Amino acid sequence: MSKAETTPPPKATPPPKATPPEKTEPPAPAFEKSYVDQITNQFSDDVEVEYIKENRTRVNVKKEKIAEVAKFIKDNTPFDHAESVTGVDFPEDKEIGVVYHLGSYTDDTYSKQVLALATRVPREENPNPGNDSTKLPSLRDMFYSVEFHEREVFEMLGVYFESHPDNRRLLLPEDWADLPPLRKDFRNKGR
Amino acid sequence: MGTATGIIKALNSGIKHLAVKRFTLRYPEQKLKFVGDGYQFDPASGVAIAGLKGRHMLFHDHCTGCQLCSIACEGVAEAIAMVKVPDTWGQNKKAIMPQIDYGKCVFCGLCVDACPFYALYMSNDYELSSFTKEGLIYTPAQLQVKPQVQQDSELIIDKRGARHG
Amino acid sequence: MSVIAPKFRLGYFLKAIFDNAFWILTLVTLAGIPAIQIALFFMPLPVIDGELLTAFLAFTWLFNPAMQIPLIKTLLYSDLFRIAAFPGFGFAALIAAGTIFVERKMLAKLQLRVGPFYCGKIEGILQLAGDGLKLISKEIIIPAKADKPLFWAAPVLFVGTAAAFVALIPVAPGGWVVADLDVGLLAVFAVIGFFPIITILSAWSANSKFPFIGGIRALHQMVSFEIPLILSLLGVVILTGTLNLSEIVESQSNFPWIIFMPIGAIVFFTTMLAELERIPFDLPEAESEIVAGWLTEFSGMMYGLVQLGSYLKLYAFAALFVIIFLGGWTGPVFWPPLDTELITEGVPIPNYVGDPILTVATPGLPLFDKDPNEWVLQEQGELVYTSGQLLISGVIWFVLKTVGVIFFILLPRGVFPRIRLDMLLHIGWYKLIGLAFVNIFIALGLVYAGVIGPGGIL
Amino acid sequence: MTEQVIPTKQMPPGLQVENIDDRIMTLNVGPQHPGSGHMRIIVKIDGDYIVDADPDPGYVHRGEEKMAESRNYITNIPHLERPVIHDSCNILYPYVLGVEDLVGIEVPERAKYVRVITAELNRCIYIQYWLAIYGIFLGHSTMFMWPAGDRELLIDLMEKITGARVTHAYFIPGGVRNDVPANFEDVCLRQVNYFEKRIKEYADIFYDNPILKARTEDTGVLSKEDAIRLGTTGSVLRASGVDYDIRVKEPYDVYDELDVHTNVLKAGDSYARSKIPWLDMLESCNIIRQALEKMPKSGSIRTKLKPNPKGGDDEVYRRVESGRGAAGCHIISKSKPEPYRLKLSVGSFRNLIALPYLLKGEKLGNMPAVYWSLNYWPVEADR
Repeated sequence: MSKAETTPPPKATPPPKATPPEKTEPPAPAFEKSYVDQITNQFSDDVEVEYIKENRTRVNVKKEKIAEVAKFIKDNTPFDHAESVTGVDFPEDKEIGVVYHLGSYTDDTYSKQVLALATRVPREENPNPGNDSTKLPSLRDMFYSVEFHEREVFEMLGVYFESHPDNRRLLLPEDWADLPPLRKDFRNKGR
Repeated sequence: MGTATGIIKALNSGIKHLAVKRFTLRYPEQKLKFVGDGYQFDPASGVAIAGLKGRHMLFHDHCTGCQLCSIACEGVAEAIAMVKVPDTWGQNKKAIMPQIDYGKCVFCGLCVDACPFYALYMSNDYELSSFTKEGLIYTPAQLQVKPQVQQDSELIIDKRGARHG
Repeated sequence: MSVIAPKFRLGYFLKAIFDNAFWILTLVTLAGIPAIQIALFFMPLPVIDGELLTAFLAFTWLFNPAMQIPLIKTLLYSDLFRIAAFPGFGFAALIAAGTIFVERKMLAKLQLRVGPFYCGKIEGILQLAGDGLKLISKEIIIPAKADKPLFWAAPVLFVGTAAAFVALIPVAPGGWVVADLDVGLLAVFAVIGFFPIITILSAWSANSKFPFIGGIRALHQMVSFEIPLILSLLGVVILTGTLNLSEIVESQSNFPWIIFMPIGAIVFFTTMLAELERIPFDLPEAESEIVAGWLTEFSGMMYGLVQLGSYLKLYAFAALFVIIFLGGWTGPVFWPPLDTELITEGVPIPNYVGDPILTVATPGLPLFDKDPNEWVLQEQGELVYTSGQLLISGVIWFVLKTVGVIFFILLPRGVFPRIRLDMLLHIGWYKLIGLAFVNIFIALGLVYAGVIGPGGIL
Repeated sequence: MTEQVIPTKQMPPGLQVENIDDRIMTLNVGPQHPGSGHMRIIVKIDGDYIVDADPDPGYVHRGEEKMAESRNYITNIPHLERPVIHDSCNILYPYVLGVEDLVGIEVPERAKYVRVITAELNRCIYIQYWLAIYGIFLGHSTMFMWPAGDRELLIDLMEKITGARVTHAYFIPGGVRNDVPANFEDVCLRQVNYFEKRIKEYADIFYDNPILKARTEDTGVLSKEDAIRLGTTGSVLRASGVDYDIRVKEPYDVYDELDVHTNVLKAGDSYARSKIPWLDMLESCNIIRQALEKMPKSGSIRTKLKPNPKGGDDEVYRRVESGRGAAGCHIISKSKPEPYRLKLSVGSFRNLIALPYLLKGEKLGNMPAVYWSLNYWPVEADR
């Protein structure tokens, strides 16, 4: 264990762009590839397959198309609920990523599969949650289960979900007046 | 009539348990017996031995003052501080040894895992309460003392239920 | 580690003590002694051995061994003793304290734990005293916007009403009851009717949400369960033809009414649980829903008083169950196991001078034995006391039966979950009232068939 | 309040939210309330009916996800079990599996079995605690004391294995931290058998109790379609008739070698939701016995990691079945000793979404029964 763990995450080394080039990987599993292909065939330009691993796939979508893609997934594939919504801050790219993990209860063959639907929104240096460009369409109409997750992402990273009817604080105290805490420029004390 | 039988069954079950042995461990009189001498490593094989994660024990003749325990604790509880000790041990060039604040320690045992010289063990002693905050800070000299623990009570399971004895 | 207060000075301490003593002495002299004298002026004083018992005489006799027993006996048969000590408040409070102890230990046993253990060395027998001390020493907090007079009055009224209920309960043969009314059962119903009013008043006066909901629930519960409670007792009234509780007991010298009216007993037991707010009917105090219901804002000894009142109420209800369905104090005499007549009246022995009467009253109970010469109150012609032995036997039977009933009141607490308000009202209005009517019809049928009742074959 | 996309349940007649402003009373149930746990539910009641319920978690939010970003993969372990200390093995499980995927190490066979046994023991410990609180929420004090006491059997066992009573910090990437003590199999079997006998006794006094059934049946009914749409998980989902258990559907470690039966009930009411965890405990005892039988009697229990393990430039999402449902862990790694972002997607948080939906139109007396039957752990949802 080095001292590195105690220092704040260094900014000097910018990580590669959001989608690292695919290395020499084993060929993608067929079943997973089939439903990802369904999506890519429909939205050829707007989606980008990041990886297809066993049981786990990830598709990056442009933020304008996210609602459309979600609607397509909801209607045409057995994915019926969202398990988790992760918001990730990428200060180097000036972007915030939002990853929806979709799963399926109804179809037994899909019960192992988790489809990660990822998108990115612009990030502002001085965030004003709700009133700046960090906005996304809400997926609540397609996947009702994202309701609280999206509220959490809103307060933790400042991503405003348009058409979400209940964009309030969830976990943070009502008088929180600092940065959204999961952004990288919000520092833990002493770290 | 299902309701009536259900009520009678529930009452019967309640009354039946009036005769079952009580499970409570009467703590100051009885003290639970633990496996082994506490969480520690076998120096020969380097494998951890199961045991209670209680108060630490420091072997002054093994400690080299390498601070690895302190570094391991930094990410967890920040309970371990390195303090100066009299320079009596040859292997400890810096003459520093860990001092543990049990007001902060969470007893995860990662410091024991981190110690490459098997100098830090955990013992069976869990009665650490003190009237002052300072009393919770154990100096290397205090950590050296092997705790005297009288733990004799065991879990007994027989026909009339489980109890401690 | 006890620490002396930092600004402690012995002079101030002594001055405070002297000040207090001065004011107490002054007040006692100026107000206390005149008040006692005025009270003594109006009080009818008993006559013992042909002498009027004055306060001075009482103090003198206290140290005279020959006069102590008559003095104590006079005290025993005075109204004050009956109200404060034996059949009244003190006896009930003792049983209530026992109930709390038994409840804790029994529930602990049922739940495989120990219960109070350390306080008082023997199985935590002094735990209740400790709890009482704690409650007394606690600060009484009144909500700022509460209706203060009502809020203060509620616990006191609660205890008072419970004590009034206790006063109606006869515990032993021969008029050992505070108020021996001809309409005893009606008086019981009247007293029970006060509880919901006190509850809703205290809930309203606290000016807080959770007590309010709790009070409304208590009102619902008590009002809707009072009707089956009254109806379930009517069967016994029909069979005995009296409302006097002592006479109801005496009517069961051969068999208790529970043999003929088990349905009435079940209905009464259920409604009793509801009136007492015990699990499974503890909705007004439902902890997980409305904090502590109408008790939420009470603190310190105010809460303690409400608890005392509710346990007095528990004793009174259990005693009422015993009196009406289980035959009260009737039962075999403990020792010697002979007929009652042998003890009370005795057998006249012929051929002896002066027609002596042989009784088998146990010696050693002179305090309770009938002695017409020294017994003043009998002259008023309203009270008839029996021998000490019958009294002891009656009280033991009564307490045994009451404790048995109390056990069954306590047991559901460990066995059943709380029910819901709509279920409660459904049970009260649909099932219990119906069953109570069935019970009344059974009683009427027995009367008209001529089995029991006035002029019946039994 | 807002409109629900899901059509709300039929209100009792005469109850419309709009026109009764002067009749409704707002109750703050929690965060310091005997019937709320560490969470506030803002309940609006009209008489005895709840017209609106708004859960307000966050009272014990500790920012575990933020803390994890500044600690390395090993020192995260004692922290990440803090959200559910009663289920600490299961909440660590997805994290440990994820880190193993990132770092790329294999776990010895014996360690896998030890993990399964401790995870199942921990599930029982958690459910007993949950059941105790469910009992006291319904006013059943015996059901508070019995599970809390019988839980001690397994805590004792866990203490023998891991050395701590609740916060075990036992799993580590690469295996478990120490071997089980000698003659562990016998002791474990004996205590688990007695434990199973004890929990079967709960049936008479609690689960078959007619008052409890009348109280909880047909309250807070969640249909199968709604359970899927709301994305509920664990016992809530299985009580609504969806056969989904990650131990069966996506077996991790050695669950595919064990015979795991999924308990499913169709009713979807509070009673079914409270019964599923109890059935799960019986199933857990079964699994522990199987695992004890199949466990290799000796062997390594830990693959040594490098001192400061680093993940690649990768992300991983692993999930396990915890006591409250699926526990997922999403780790994004940027070739550092610390995770770049760590997200815990926990069962409590996912089930919370059903609460306002279920409470609407219920009676106030049903609130604790419905709320706690969601198998909700406030601290875990707040993280």
